[in-house]
Amino acid sequence: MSEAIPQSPPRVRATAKWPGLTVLAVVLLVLPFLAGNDYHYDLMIKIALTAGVAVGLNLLVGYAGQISLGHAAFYAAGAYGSALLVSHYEITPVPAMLLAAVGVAVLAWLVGRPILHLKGHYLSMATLGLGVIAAIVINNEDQLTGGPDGLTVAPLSVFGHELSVFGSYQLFGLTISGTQVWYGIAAGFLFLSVVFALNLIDSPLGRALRALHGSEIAAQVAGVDTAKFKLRVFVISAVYASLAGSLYGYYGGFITPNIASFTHSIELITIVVLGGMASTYGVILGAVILLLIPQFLTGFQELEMVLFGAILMAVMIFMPRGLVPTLARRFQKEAP
Amino acid sequence: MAGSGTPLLDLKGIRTGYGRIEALHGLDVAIHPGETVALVGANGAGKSTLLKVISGLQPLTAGTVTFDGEDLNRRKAADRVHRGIIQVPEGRQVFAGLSVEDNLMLGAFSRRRDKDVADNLEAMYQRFPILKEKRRLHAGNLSGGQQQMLAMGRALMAKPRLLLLDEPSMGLAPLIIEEIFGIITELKREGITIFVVEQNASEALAIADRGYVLETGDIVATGSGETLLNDDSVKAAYLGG
Amino acid sequence: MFSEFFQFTFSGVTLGAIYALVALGFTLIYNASHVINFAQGEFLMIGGMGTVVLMDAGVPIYFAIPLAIAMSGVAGILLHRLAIAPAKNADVVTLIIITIGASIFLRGLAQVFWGKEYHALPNFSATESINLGGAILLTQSLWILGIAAVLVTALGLFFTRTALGKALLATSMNKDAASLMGIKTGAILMMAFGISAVIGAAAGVIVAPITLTSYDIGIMLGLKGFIAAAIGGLGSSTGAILGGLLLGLAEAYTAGYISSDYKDAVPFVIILAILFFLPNGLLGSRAVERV
Amino acid sequence: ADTIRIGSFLSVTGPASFLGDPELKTLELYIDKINSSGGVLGKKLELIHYDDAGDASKARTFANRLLRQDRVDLIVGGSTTGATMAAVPLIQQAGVPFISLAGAETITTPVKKWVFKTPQSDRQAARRILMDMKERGFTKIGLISGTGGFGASGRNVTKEEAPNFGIEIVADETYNPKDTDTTAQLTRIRNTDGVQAILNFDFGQGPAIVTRNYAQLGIEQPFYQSHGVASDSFLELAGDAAEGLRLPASALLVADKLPKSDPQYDVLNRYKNDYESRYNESVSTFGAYAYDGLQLAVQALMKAGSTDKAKVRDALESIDGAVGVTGTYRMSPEDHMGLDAESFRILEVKDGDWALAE
Amino acid sequence: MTALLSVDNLGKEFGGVHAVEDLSFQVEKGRIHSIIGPNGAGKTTLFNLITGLYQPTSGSVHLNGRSLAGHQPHELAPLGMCRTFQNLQICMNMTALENVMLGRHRHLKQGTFTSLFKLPALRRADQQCREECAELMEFVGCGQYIRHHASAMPYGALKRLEIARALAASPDILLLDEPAAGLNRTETDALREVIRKIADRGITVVLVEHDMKLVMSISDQVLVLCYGRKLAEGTPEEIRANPDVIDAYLGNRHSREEATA
Ligand SMILES: Nc1ncnc2c1ncn2[C@@H]1O[C@H](COP(=O)(O)OP(=O)(O)OP(=O)(O)O)[C@@H](O)[C@H]1O
Ligand SMILES: Nc1ncnc2c1ncn2[C@@H]1O[C@H](COP(=O)(O)OP(=O)(O)OP(=O)(O)O)[C@@H](O)[C@H]1O
Ligand SMILES: [Mg+2]
Ligand SMILES: [Mg+2]
Repeated sequence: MSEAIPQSPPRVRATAKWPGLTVLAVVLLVLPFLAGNDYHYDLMIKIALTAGVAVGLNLLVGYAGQISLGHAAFYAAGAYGSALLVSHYEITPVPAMLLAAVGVAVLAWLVGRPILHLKGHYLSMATLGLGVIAAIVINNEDQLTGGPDGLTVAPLSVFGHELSVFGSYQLFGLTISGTQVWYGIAAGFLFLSVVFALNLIDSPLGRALRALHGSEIAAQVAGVDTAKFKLRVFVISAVYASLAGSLYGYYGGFITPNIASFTHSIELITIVVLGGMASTYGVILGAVILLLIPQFLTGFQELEMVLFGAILMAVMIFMPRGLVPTLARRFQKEAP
Repeated sequence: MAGSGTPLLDLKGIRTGYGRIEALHGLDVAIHPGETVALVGANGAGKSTLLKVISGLQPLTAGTVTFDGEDLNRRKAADRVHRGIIQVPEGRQVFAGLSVEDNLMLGAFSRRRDKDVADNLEAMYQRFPILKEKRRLHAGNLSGGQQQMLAMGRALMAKPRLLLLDEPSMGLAPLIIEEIFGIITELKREGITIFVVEQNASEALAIADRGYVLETGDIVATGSGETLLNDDSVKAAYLGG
Repeated sequence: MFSEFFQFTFSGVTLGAIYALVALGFTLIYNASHVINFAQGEFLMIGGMGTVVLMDAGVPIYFAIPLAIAMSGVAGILLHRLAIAPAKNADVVTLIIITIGASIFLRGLAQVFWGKEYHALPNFSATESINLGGAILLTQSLWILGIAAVLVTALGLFFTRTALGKALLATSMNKDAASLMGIKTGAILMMAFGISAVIGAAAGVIVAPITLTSYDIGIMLGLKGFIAAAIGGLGSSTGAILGGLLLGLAEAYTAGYISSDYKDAVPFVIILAILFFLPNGLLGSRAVERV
Repeated sequence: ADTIRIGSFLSVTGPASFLGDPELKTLELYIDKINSSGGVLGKKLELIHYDDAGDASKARTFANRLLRQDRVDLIVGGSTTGATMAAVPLIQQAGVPFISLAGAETITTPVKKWVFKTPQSDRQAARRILMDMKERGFTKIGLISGTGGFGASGRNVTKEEAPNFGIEIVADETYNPKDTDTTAQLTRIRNTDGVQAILNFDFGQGPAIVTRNYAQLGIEQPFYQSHGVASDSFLELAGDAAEGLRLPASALLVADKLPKSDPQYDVLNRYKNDYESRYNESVSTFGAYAYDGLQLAVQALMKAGSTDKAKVRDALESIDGAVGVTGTYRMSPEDHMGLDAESFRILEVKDGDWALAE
Repeated sequence: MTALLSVDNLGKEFGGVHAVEDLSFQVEKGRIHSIIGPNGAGKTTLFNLITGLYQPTSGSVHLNGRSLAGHQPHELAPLGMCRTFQNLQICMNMTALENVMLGRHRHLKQGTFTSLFKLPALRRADQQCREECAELMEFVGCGQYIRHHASAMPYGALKRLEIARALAASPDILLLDEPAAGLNRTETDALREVIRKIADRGITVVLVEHDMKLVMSISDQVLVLCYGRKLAEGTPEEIRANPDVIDAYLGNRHSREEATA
């Protein structure tokens, strides 16, 4: 206290990121060797894309503490946007995807401005409303979107080469199936998502975001323009969703309004909470688990829903902070 | 004063902590009926933690809490209130969204069926006229000091047997501090047992029968208020130059 | 012309009263814990489906209804005991996800044991509808409105006039401080879940003659109820009723006067507009936070 | 392989469960029956089924799983148009014969190499209804439809076909499949000048609510429903309100009232008896789509003499005159559905039961 | 000397209650200016008005001759004003050090792309900020909590953490709302030194405090509020001797005690 022993300021350093990233990279590289068939790849691709969205959503929900129950709308906007740009304006898929992302960013900016001053459940409510409106528009504008029956999406093509999941390609002398190429794309997307998210969190910007969660007033008097920062992270997370949505569309070749539904938004937020709010690796695990559970449950037929609900509850009850943070804590506790 | 006989509150070997960090390292504290005991210590010494232990808000890793001969370890916080252990918590903790009057009435929740609650309320208003003036206001809109008065009033509504005060004078104007110490003295006269944590150590020790000095989770000194007031090391650490 | 307007109004009020009843259930649990209980819709389902199943088993309707409602009350208490209480110290979002899990679980159970078909319950009154100025008002709507009015008054009194009601509010504001007042916070929460389940089930029974009922009826009604509660201002029972009516009328007038294609979008536009001007809904209390 | 693997994804739960549930039951029932009488081509049939819960993207996932992990020989499934269409691109790429149980015309028009279907298309249903309206002399009608896949598609084809029958749609309203009240829309239709009849095109519980609202409002114009509600459970839900309404449906609902000479008489009654004795619930025309789908698949397998996918596909395409519950199938390279509008009979609700309308 | 902060005829009403009424005063550069008054006198409300958390019902506030009317709270840090709170405003989801680093917010680059790619310049600046903030924590006397999570700190340390955070913004004027609440005498004495050092750095300090020993021993000027109005203003000696102030606030015993202290 007053007679604090004079000491040189302690060496304080930011925690290193490379160990986590290395593990992620290794896992992503090893997984293909464990894949037994194309269906496994299919699952991994979907998990990677969904995890990417969740990593982005986590920036908004886990770090900045702003709940969105309408994020599926941005995912769908990315998917439909790029699909329509390709089919209606003959833009090639990759630029279409980027254009869609820009469009979604503008959209998120426009809608985010008025609603982000809402707090807590009212914000959830407003985002939910936007999500529902988006789903209704997609459903009703069937001339453009195919309505409830869905829309066929052109496959991804680079310099005119189409990438079909059933095709096979020569790469560096190796024969690689289309599915494997797609796995590479999805894994790459996820990896970059994580790198960017980690960079962001560990920057002054990220600190300001977390401060929004902790105490908005404290952030304000420190000079953080809270409205602007909320809007920024909202846009960033929307762009994550948009890109993943575009990729999903190209990969699946078919999209329906279901991807914009409230259920999908709930699924995304569940992934974030399940994996662990404010834990980037946690939400990846959350995506893995939430998408894998149904696969194991298909054998139970009728009981699938019962079991899924029970598992979801059990995980949240026993790991209220989410998987990774709870496990990390337990691990620390046991360590000497 | 009462120094012998069975203590009203008896803490033995209290250990507790947050996560892996232990905050209290096996304390023994005994408070006899009618005593006023002060607890002093630096920031982070564990004073609030100890009070939380007594109220049942902080789980123990070892030790026992005995109140009036009954082992309280298995009793939940609410049950302890019904036995008369009332705390004015650190940082006021008023129910921000409820009116001042509702806050006071909730203070009497444990004896809400008693007939004299309304009278007590009136008495409380007399004691803190400002609360009467503001009785319809949301407690969260009170000034800091007004909230502190409300927290005190709320606790008194419960008719405590053992009153735990965590820094009751915090944020109060000098005149009101006098008032609060006046109330403590009055309660003491009424025979209520009081355990008070105060940063205003000289005042607290002056009205206390006994005092404990807590340092990073251990009791390092104990004795009558007067002895501690004159103890040089206590002086240096808590009473200032 | 006027008859058309009346018709839309009746239809809107009926819908609105249904939403309002659901919203009331949300209000109670929200006030006790700040949790949005996404399983609230399932309580409606248990009420409606429970009655149907019991009646199929030969129980007369007069017993079937209270039994089904009691069943739902038990489900509410179990939900608290088995899922909410064990997750102590979990934050609100986690609890919300637990209620989502619970809703899936309950729906799954209903589907396995009670089947997937839709069912209709008979009207409560013999006459089905009344002709008023050329417009048709369902007698069942009157039942719904009446019961909604009774429930909202009762809940309103509970929160403003009873010590228990205040204790419930205090619990959500500051759990530790509430237990320092001698409030058994666990029991309070359990009570909130129980009563809310009973209200939900009662709503489920009285709306079933209009909406039909099935194992998945709770999804949509639950969602609409949440929306109504938020428009009205979370935590306010009068607000829940207002919000419900507003939502119902908005839907009916949009369908009637504007476009049935965008009928479902318009209420959301209205909601966004309301929240834009009243960030805490119509009657929601402003968050009291001083620095 | 020692079994013939039949893959299926159906909406056994969720909003379309009234389709998927009887479909799955029918498949299980007849696969058991076929296996106990020796199987097909000397092999047992093995059913690999997933529940898509009415979610098209789940359907796609499961189709993927059937194709890539389970490597099925053919697929009979897809309760809804959305689920079917979500799976079609994958199935086309993988090249596996697929018999869909969903209604919309888009499934087989334009013809897709590997895709077949058993229910009549919604266009044919619309035609059949409009035909009946024309016969009764209606020229102006009101239309109310759900915004789900089935309703939206039905609305489109009805609007396209109406002029061909000299009928004008003067009121056109929609509702959300989960809506609990449609009186506002019906009031608008009723108050539109000159409406002579009203058609509700949708499936699920929506039409039951529309029917009840129709009766509550005391609307007098004749009322039509689509084949989407052709089941006894609709009658239960709609109750008295359904009295007098008409709809196009397969003859299954009036199987016992058909003359014995009817070419479908045997098939219809056999299916009805099999199903009702096994499951102790009444048959629905939707389960029949699965019956027909499975029978077509078996016929094609036998005709092809192997499970070779291309051969089975060719055999399917050449089926000519297979009598099913829904109708008599005549496939061709131009028509992968094989039924005509006449396979629909117009039924009317009389005294709370189905009857053939005259 | 020119007035750094100037409050003119300021008023704030809450549904009929005048929390602050027709208040005018000036704070000169480099001074320690204390504001005292009974509970509910309007001191915190005054701070909230000055820092833009409340909009005044009447009157104006000028900082360096510039009107603060209509300013958002976040616009004040860049103008050189920072504050602490009577009811703590700490980000409990961050570490103690990060809370302090938040204070430096306005001095660091926040570009979206710079952050996404984490350019080396940003990394270096952040590391430097980290070290400076650790030093600040030592300076205010909560150095032992540098590695702690904010939620694991005792109340008294959090109060100091807020001061460190405010200092991190390198303000020209610092508003402290009851910084000594929850500190014992010895700790208050240490705090006094901290405030002195802050003032020595040329930072103007506006101090709201009920600890008279602290107030009287370091203030250059004292303003007394009562029911939202100015009751008295002057040097500590003048205030201590003012009978109105003794009546309304200090009480007899205290004034005697302080006079002899
Ligand atoms: N929620 C918590 N999580 C982790 N550690 C905590 C928590 N609360 C307190 N501590 C730690 O426990 C120790 C004792 O804290 P406590 O609040 O009891 O101190 P105190 O004596 O009341 O201090 P003060 O005078 O500041 O109120 C401190 O070292 C503190 O860091
Ligand atoms: N939102 C509000 N609505 C109604 N009254 C309010 C509101 N905010 C503050 N007040 C009243 O204004 C008065 C001034 O409060 P303020 O917090 O400024 O006092 P203070 O001087 O800081 O007191 P303390 O020394 O106790 O902290 C108090 O009487 C308080 O009840
Ligand atoms: Mg303390
Ligand atoms: Mg104050």
